[in-house]
Amino acid sequence: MIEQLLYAIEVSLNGLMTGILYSLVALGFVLIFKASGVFNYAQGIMVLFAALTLVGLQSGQVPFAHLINAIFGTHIYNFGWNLPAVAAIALSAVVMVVLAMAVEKFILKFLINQEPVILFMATIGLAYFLEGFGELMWGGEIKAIDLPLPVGISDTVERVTYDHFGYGFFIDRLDVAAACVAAVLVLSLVLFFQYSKIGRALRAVADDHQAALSVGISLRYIWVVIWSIAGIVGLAAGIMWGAKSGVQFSLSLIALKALPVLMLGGFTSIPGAILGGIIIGVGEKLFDFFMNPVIGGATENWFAYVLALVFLVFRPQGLFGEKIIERV
Amino acid sequence: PWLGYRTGPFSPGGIPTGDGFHDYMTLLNERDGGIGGVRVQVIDCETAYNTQKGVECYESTKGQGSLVYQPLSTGITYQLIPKGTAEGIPILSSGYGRTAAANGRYFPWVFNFPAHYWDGASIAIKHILDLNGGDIAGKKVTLVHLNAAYGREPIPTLEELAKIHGFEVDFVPIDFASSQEQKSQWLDIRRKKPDYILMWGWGIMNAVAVQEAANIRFPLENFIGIWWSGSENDVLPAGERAHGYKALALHRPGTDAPIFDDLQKHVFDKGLASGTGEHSGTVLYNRGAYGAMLTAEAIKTAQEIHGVADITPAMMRDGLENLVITEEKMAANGFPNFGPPFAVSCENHGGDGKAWIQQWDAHAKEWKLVSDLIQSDKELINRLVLEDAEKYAAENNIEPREC
Amino acid sequence: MGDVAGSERASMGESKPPLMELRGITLRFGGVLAISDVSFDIREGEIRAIIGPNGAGKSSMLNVISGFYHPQEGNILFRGEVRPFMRPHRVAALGIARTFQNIALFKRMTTLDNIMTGRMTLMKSSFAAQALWWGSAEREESAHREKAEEIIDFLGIQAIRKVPVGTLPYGLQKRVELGRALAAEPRLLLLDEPMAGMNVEEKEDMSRFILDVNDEFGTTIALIEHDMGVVMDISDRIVVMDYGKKIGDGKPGEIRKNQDVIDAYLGVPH
Amino acid sequence: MQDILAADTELGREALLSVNNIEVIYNHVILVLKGVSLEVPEGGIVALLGGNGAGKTTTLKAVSNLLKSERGEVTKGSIAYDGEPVQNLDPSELVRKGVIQVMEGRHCFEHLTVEENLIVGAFTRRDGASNIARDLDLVYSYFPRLKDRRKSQAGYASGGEQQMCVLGRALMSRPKMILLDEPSMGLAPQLVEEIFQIVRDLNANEGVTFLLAEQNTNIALRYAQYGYILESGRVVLDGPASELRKNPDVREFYLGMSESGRKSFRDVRSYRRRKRWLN
Amino acid sequence: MLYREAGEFRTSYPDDSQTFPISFDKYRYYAILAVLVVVVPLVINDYWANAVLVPVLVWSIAALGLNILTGYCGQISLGTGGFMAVGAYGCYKLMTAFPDLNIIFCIVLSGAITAGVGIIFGLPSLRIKGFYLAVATLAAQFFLVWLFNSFPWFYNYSASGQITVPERTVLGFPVTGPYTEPWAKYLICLAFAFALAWLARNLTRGSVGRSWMAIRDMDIAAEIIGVNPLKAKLQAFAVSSFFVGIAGALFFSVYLGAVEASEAFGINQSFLVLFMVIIGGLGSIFGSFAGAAFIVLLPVLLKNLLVGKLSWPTDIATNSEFIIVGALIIFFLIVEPHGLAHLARLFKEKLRLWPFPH
Ligand SMILES: Nc1ncnc2c1ncn2[C@@H]1O[C@H](COP(=O)(O)OP(=O)(O)OP(=O)(O)O)[C@@H](O)[C@H]1O
Ligand SMILES: Nc1ncnc2c1ncn2[C@@H]1O[C@H](COP(=O)(O)OP(=O)(O)OP(=O)(O)O)[C@@H](O)[C@H]1O
Ligand SMILES: [Mg+2]
Ligand SMILES: [Mg+2]
Repeated sequence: MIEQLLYAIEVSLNGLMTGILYSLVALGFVLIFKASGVFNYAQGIMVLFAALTLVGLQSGQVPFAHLINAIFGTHIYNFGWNLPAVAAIALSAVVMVVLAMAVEKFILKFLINQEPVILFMATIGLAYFLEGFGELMWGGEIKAIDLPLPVGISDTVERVTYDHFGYGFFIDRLDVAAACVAAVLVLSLVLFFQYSKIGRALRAVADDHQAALSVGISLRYIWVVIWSIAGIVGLAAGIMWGAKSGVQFSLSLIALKALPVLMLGGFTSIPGAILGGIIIGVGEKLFDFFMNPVIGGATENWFAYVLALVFLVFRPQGLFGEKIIERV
Repeated sequence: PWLGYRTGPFSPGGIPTGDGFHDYMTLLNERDGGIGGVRVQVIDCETAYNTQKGVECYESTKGQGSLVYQPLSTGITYQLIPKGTAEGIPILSSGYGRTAAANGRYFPWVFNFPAHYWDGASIAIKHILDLNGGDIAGKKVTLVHLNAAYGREPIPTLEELAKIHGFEVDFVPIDFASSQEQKSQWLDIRRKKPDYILMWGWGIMNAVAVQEAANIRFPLENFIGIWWSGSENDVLPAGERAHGYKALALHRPGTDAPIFDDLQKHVFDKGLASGTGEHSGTVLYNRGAYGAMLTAEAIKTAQEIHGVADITPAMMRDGLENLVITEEKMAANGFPNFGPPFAVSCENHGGDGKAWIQQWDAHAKEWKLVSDLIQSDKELINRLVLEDAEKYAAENNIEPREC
Repeated sequence: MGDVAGSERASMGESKPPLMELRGITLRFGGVLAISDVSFDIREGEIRAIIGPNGAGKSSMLNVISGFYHPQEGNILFRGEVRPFMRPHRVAALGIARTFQNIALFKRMTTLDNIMTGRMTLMKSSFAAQALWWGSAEREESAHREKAEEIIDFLGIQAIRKVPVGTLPYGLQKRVELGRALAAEPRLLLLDEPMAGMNVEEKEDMSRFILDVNDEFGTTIALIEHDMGVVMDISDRIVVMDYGKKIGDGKPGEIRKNQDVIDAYLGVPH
Repeated sequence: MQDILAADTELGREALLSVNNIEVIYNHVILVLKGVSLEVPEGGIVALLGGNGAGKTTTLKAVSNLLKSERGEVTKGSIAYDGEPVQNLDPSELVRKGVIQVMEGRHCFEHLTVEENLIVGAFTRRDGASNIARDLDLVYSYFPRLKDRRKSQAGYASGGEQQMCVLGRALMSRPKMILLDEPSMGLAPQLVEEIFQIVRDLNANEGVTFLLAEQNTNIALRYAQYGYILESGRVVLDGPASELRKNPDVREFYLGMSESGRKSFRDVRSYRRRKRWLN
Repeated sequence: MLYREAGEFRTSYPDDSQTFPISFDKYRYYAILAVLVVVVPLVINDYWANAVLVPVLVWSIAALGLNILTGYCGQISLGTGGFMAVGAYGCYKLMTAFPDLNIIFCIVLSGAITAGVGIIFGLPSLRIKGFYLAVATLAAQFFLVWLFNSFPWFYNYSASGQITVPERTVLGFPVTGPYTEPWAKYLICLAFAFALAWLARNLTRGSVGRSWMAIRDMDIAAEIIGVNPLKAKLQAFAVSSFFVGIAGALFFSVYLGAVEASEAFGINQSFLVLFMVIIGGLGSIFGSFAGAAFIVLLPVLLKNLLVGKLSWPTDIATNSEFIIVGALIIFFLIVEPHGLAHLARLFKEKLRLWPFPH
């Protein structure tokens, strides 16, 4: 029995960590939604794209190698360099900023003041585009990210807890790292939104594009800023998830795990994303733990959504989301 | 036609396999001027592992004189089985697809030699038996599988085997959509402490599973994947920690076989490689090349039987049905001792059901064969295959043909 | 001059029983007291104006009547009976229609469709009949269409019949909204600032519509308006609110002399 | 045209804004403005009058470049502010140049509090927090009602409160020129008077220029110096406010005066009448 | 002056609410219909049926269904794939449980079952709105697919969890199974598409349709006007799911013949249908067809062009396909956010004005 309980605790702890990883992806969604009312479906692909870029740059891959080779009949694949991680990360961040600018210049600029669903569709179009573009640029093979993480964390945790409780808790070292990254990101973003002039302007844009324009907020500038930040957050998420499973197409599917987090926490709340992530993470692990014997496994896929759905019925704007204003 | 996938979530698996297949066919064209004097044309169609695209591919290519379809996806194979059967075009799903198709009486147009999933399950259990001196009563075996047709294939066999050998078996399904995050499953496994884990996974699921297994410090030498869960893609992301992971092997890994010299000379050096060329020697590349060799042999057999060089799909089927792969043939093709020798017959479309076990050496970054060829429990398997084939026939009003 | 006409009509309405009575309505939003203990009645057939400074709680009052807000205290009597808690669409079915302060038209629907939607509560043909568009559904649609066209003619908006209302200029939208409310053939019509954003000419037209509806169909009207000229001219009785409280109630003549009202709202005598 | 140039030279002022024969098309097919020209002298108050759908809002949006976001475009003509063409500027750049528009229809930022709405109004300002705080107090002194509601979300404010909020927000940017679209809509009578008082004060004390579209012709013509009357996308009449007030058509249709003084709304009979200038 | 409206006079309201008030439209429409029913079956071959026409028709039905929910009633749903799965599995269970039941009834009944499931998942829409609802409908998507995947009863305990269609006939001609003639496949899909489009048209022109649109445009106001939001939304969910369920049933039984829930009815399908609806035009029946045709045919076309004609390597071609489709979607949204249907309308408008603009 006590064994069971300890196991449940372990499960929850791991859920907590995974939840934080989810929120890392959810953050990107929240940022863009909060700041411009756009539900950015392409966030998942942006995570993938960022990670692909990072690995590609780091290992000196030639972008569009397949295309170039197909056209010119050449055989170049690699520049043959190996960038240090920091430089590669910085360069990838720059790429994400360039991407943000392109998105603004070629898409968003033309869609000012459109209905949210149209903007949403445009981001799906973008997702398609990036999906093809990313693979064309970096190829569809799987690539590994090597994070220089201290190896001992998991062991230490397990040993220490074993000494204390007679049951060794297992925690993935990656998760610990991710939790730290997430904490730093969230803290800085919350501060940014709360205390900067731009933060307030961003929220204004989300409410009413036209009115924001009329008070002199440059939508284009705001969009570049916020998409850049979301891109960089995506990069962080990409590094963490990429380290877990290798960088390849499936990485973008992680967005689907972030959506219920988003729902639960509220589309507009950064702390909500974190808390939502934790609730979902812990919830789905525990649910699987209790229900697996009853209805079989693989429930994680829908459980998060159903949990969020039930939750929303009672609180339609999510945990910390801005209240939906209903007035006539 | 080769209905492969170089895009989408499974591209890391599809690319090397496709490269291997194409490169070998290119080799035949370049070196030998084709098969029996006829150049081989591989019609490539991108499915992205998606059934609808698969159907579109089938329809758009079947008019182009297609001899045999290699759908490279269990889902698409299922689609094509009735179509191919109705239209008389053979389907070759080597090591995947519908297991029951091994019975040629009920599935005259479908082939899945040299071994199929149920063979795989049996071989894995055999291996475990070998490790334990033949007695695994009371041991716990867990199957981690993709929650899809493919992943569920071995379940009936394992259940049967469990009854026979008295071990406990337990199933952990993983949905593809959540295969990036398998923590709860692995914590569960960690708690249940199975003695052995088998895996039927594909794509990213494998890589994550190997990592998670290493995370919970499951002894990886007791973790055995099917041949689709045993490529470099699946172990490289875990780095050093993947050391010791085992998988079934339909054929040898590595570039030792003489064929690779020919490939280098006639294909890579001429700049005709279908991919980067850097995959050659990897498990999936070799699978592609090996599959191409089997296909080419079947074509040769067909040419011999009918005495014409330009064969039709129906002749191709005869070739497949009378295919006999011997050690000599493999050696002559540059694949000495590369795969198991086997023979296909009108009744048996599934080959002999033999495979090796390979193990990952993370330090050398290579797969190594660690067993002899293991023969599956053919008696049991054939019975199961027959049952399933009969069920299929009953549902679809199919009369088995006489052999 | 308007005064005389007003009192004349008011005496006409006085004999009628109240159609709706509000008793001790109190409405709070968190800490904000939007309406505090307000009582008044609306008599059958009269034009009842509600005026007051911005934020006094006028619109909230209409929302209470149409069931969108539920007051914490107080009763609403409709035709002498206490109205139980009701969802707004049930209230609409009682014959209470309204327009909104911030136009709430169905933007992507055409004028005609908007007006037909107003008749929603009157249309009865079954789902199945509509799906197959058999006899009854088509007949009913045509019958209601005829009524809708009458309203369109009445309001003079034939030209925009098939135009999506989202892009119409403000004043026309107001008119369509009135049409939508009229289409329900309401017993009680609630109008929230029907003449905001109109010039004098258009206000004259709108007044005319309101008076005609009142005369021809005998519809009872409650109206909020900031244009004192209009209010004083066309209403029979006026309620004045300030900071959620009622500070005056009476005929136009009385209201314009009421010192409280002058201080709180009118500024100068009108 | 002649008049206004004359008037300008008389006053010795430059035209701050000049709109030259513009045509506006929505959605590529709906032609709304059919050649509108007008000029606003520096430090002037110019009123734009006209019935529903005449194109007042469209004209203002054309000036402030907000048309693009409504799928409208200026297809002909030109607009110059301070002597420079401004058609291709981003609306925000225009705000930086000192032109701000108060949109019709109470476009508040619903989820922001009233106070945040006002502060966002000062987004383009670079002159320090203390100045902004001072202006905030000024706006509150104009609209005490806003001060009461400062901490509540603008989406929940009453119609009039939202209108005040939007006006206050525009004032917060310290503009050189304000395009006011129906400022008096939905405001209580004494507030309407106050707003125009504020307009006059700002104009007199700070030299702010106003172009206002207003339905309340009566009050608009009392405060404005010059007026344009728009009908179906064309300027049909323009002149100094005092002259317009005397024009019999304006008197009848915009001020509601008949020969015998003000009519009661109760006595109006016919709905649709023709205006003499259309014949 | 090819296209004219002048000289068209309507003297009664029923005439005015006709589907095609302009007679030129009506004749053109009859002509197209005649070609579709008579000419196409004569010339159709396997490729055209299986890769082009049948998918377009099946997807059109799904798009029509989603358009009712999203385009008319304003509730964005990403659960379409899940509902299609309900239709498919419902149809499979009916076909195998009642082998003598005509396939047409099976399909219609599976639509009805899906409608029931749709109502259940529609219930939260009373509280949850906008994107929150969109994401919430994913719960249906994932849950339903999981359900069909996890309980062997749904796939009759087949070894792999695939369901394979048995052969069924209509009037003696097989319409499902491997021996179906292409024209039979095509005609049965066409019949369903036509009947359902007609149904959708009827529902959207009467008071039911108006109550949906009112909810879409402004739900609070609609309720105050007298629209019962519960009823309207659930009706929309039910009708939409009915359509989608039929699409799923056809998708499985006529089009593919064998499916597996997680692969054939995954989230991608849900997005695909949403695409069709938005590209085609929200709130437009014609748009549903146009959108489906666009989304289904564009990749096929591109593939034929890039791989077939230009002989690009398949991976580059596929990636370019994604790039092109993505870019085109964005392009269309920028040029005309209201979809192909609106574009067609604008074109007509211009045609009407031609040669004298304005
Ligand atoms: N849903 C709500 N939540 C919070 N406060 C509200 C809500 N509705 C109204 N209020 C507040 O109640 C007060 C009364 O608002 P109401 O809209 O009734 O005013 P009003 O008299 O119509 O004013 P106006 O003439 O400006 O339209 C306002 O201060 C408003 O902010
Ligand atoms: N976004 C739009 N798309 C299409 N037509 C539009 C759009 N906006 C306005 N219009 C049309 O342009 C014309 C002028 O509208 P505008 O809003 O400029 O009038 P207005 O003079 O401001 O009227 P009001 O006094 O009612 O505000 C109207 O006929 C209107 O239908
Ligand atoms: Mg109000
Ligand atoms: Mg206007």
